[in-house]
Amino acid sequence: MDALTNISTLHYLVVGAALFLLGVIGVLTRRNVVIVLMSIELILNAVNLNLVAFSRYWQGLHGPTALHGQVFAIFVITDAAAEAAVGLGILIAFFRNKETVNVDEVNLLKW
Amino acid sequence: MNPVATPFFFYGLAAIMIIGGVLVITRKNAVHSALALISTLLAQAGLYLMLYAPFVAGVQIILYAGGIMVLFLFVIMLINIDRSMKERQFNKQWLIGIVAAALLGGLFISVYTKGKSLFPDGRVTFVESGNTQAIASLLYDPHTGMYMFAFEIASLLLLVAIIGAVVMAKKRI
Amino acid sequence: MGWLVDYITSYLKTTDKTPGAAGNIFWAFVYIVAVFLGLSVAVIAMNWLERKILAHMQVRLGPMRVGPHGLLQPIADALKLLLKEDIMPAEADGFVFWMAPLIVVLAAFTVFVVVPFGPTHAITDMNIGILFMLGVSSLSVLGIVTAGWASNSHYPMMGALRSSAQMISYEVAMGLAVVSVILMTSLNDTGTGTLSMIGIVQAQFAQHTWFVFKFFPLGLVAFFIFAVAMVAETNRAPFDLPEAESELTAGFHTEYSGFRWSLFFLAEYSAMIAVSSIAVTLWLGGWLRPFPNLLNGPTWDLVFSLFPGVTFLFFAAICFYNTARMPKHPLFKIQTIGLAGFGAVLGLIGLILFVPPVRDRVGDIFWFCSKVAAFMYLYIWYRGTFPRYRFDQLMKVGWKVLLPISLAVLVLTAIAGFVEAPFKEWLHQVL
Amino acid sequence: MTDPHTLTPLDLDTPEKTFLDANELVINMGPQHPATHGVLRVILRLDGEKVMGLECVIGYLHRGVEKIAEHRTYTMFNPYVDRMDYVAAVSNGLGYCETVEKLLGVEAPPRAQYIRVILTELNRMASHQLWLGTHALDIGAITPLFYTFRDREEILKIFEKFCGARLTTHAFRIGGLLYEAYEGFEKEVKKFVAFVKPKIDEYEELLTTNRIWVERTKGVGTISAKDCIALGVTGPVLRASGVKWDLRKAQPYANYENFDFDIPIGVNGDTYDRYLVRMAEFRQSLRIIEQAVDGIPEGPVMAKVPKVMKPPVGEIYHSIEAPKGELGYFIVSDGSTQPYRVRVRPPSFVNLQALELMCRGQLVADVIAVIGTLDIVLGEVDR
Repeated sequence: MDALTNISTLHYLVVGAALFLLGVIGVLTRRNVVIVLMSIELILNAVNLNLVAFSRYWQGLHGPTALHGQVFAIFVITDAAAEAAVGLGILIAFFRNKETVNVDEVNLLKW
Repeated sequence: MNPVATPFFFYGLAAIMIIGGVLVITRKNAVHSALALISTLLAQAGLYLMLYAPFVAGVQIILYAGGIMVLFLFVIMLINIDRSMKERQFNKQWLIGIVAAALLGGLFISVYTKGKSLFPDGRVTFVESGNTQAIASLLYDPHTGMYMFAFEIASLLLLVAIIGAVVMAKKRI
Repeated sequence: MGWLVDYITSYLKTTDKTPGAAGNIFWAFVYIVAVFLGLSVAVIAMNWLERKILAHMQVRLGPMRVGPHGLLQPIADALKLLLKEDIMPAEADGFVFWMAPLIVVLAAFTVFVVVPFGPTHAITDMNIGILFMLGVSSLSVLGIVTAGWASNSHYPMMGALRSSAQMISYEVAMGLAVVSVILMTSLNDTGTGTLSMIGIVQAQFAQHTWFVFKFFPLGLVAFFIFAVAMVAETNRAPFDLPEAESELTAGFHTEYSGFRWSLFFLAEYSAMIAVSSIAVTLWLGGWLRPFPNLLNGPTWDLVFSLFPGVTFLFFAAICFYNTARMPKHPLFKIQTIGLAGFGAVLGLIGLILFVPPVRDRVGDIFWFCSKVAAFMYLYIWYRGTFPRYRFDQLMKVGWKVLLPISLAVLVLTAIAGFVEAPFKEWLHQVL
Repeated sequence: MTDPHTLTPLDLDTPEKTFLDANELVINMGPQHPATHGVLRVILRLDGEKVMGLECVIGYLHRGVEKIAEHRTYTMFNPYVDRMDYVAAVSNGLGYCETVEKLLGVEAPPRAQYIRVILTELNRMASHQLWLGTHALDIGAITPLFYTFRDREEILKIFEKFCGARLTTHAFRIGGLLYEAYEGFEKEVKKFVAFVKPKIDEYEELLTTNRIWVERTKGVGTISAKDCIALGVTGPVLRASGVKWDLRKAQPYANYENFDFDIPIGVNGDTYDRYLVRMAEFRQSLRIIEQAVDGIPEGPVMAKVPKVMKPPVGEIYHSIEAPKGELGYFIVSDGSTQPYRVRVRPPSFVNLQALELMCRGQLVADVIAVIGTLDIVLGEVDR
């Protein structure tokens, strides 16, 4: 029971890994581009959770100001914002031309 | 202040996250997926609070849930989802995708079971306040800030993203 | 049972912390219930006041029938809304349609977790208080967008798109105005500012000025930007385009009725109170009474602590005056008695507020609430005076006027904070 | 400005797709919409918020007034015209009575004509007050509505005292008035003029320099004088475009040539100018009323009119300046007691045709403002 009730870094890592896997499955299997983009957000969030959990672990070792993981998490969030803006911009441009949101039909470069 | 009922909140929030994640990748309707993703993000903000990262939690709420997800919902409303809802939801490589994900999952499990001793319980209680200030000093302080350059690069990235999004989404420039 | 009593009383002995910060679940729960009830009462009172004040601005009387001077009208309205048929359009997305008002209400109420009604009178004091408030109040846009989408109808859809664009646009200017205040909090010996709501008020106390008067006119301009942006954030006149009645019938809640609609109503008013409390906390000294540094000492403390009671007695006197003016007719008997009873209740509350232990504790809450009430009056005033902006003009005001000004204010505040101390020193030497 | 003749009709057959592309969203505004002033239905084709085209669907209030006239005697039809533009019933009655008088070849006595002018100008003010209140309400300002209705009430009180009805007055008879005006009529009208003068300043104070009001109305729904004339638009809308055309001056009727008043005109032909023109018309109406009350002669109020009216065979067109524009009656008489044909030229109906021209390329919110500024009454549009 102690392993379950005593929440340690590993618990967060497991949650992060599960979320990462869900994101990977979503990216690999869904056809709807919007949901693929959302799955990418899931992956980024899984990474963020790991980063913050490691940051907590690192704080335990190096004192409360060792927050490098959290800083990285903030950078990842910034990145996610940029990614979402550009991704959705591409999506809109694509939708305007082909009137579909299916990844399967994004085959303009294939011949 | 010591956190109250830690396992309860941890398992509750983790369950919301995982269920939300499952819903994101299984729902037909993109709006439902987005709502599930929002619940995942908010639960994750709760986990950040439990990890003594209030600033990251605040950024998560204000930027992810309040900003990025609104953008997602906005775009979902702009595009016609009725048609895509009637079509096949999963692509042709879904089996390969699942297998690949399962392999990755196996890798994770093996890593975590083997490397468990690497992560002892690192919990220490310390004053919660000062988190924001510590992050700020890491980001901006001329002496201790080692991420200032990265921060500037991030702002440049955002600028590029803004211009790129405008260029791509605008009908006529 | 003894430990429970100890647990409860232990908090009262350490009175310098909020229940959340002290980690006392019982008192946190009590505060949550108190804030929730107080908020509901405030929304009900606001409903009545808005109709009455607006009516008197427009040379009419407003509600007069239900209760004396329509005092029971909000209750009658609430009953009507609860008993109304709850209509869901056949083509609506049921789950999302059901979720949307809940999201809005949750966002509007969760904000009050960090609102400081006094140095110890808050549910909790968060390290990231103002960030939390801005973040959570920005979540309500999700509810509005989903409400518009789930209704599956053109007018709600347009209302939702308008409102999400509007709220996101004005959040930018709002956030920058807030940042300039956070810069001001860092003007102390250690040079570190704070995001905590309580910390911001304490910084104003320590710097002997409300931030609205700090670096005149920079604080005032930032406050003005926030005051405009907060009206836009809450979708109130003159920025009520998302629910513009004459254009979009009712905007995003066109298809809502009954209880669900009343949830939107509740959320709108509590969001108004929430953003007003942010403005009061950040610029108008929060719970601080007027001139806390200048007029200090036990005598002034006593004088200012009499204000709450006097205010209630004043309201009671108004009630009694109007009771005397009631028509002397058997038909008005119940109304007259009701008004007198209402006055008596107000008077009783006023008298209770004179009791010393109560007097010392409610002073903060009184000042905070009266400042918020002034903002509420402004909201009503705007509604009575202004026509509605058009959408492109609204965007123009947000992006081309408020955003550049708030950026300039932010930079100038930073410069002013930087040169303030050397300048004072130089001034000292010169004189 | 586009030539009104080249406007292509709205293509409603192609199905709408999404919000993303042009010519996409079709929105049905009305007939149960709070800002369409009754039962006007406007089908809007939108690109985002921009109006790509619109089409008015009218007829929801059609009662066949013109057909009814063919089965009523001239006297019996008189009350029906009140029901067309019900906010300016007195003007409708004046137009009808004058037309039939012209057909019969009689003329109302001077005293009757003065009282007619007073009542018509009062009615013009009441109509403009209702327009101002609802127009401001459409643009989002609630308060002017209550101010204008407070003052309109005083006008309606005078009507009620004069003829017993407040809205559909049936104030005039063919050949003059049925009764002498009530005791103290002149005094009451004078009192009203003194009462309402500061109130008009009050409306202007609320709106004329209000930044948001100016921004919402300036440059919105602009229409050039050429287009106005091409479309047959009359009334304040025409005058706001800079055309000095007022039937009270151009073809004086009912003794208007004896009064001294100006015709306010605008420059740009936008919503703000129309607002200013109507506000100026308030003051001109007051001027006319003051002169009429001062110069009101004594004498009979009814001309000699046969009991059974049998106008000579022929046709006649006569028009007056109603609050909303040129209100014309075309009556064909076959010599019997009933008109052979009555055709009304309602100002609202004609002005409404300019709606599409004024709204193309504007935003949805402007459509509301333009509908408000055209000052249409659906009872008159549909008849």
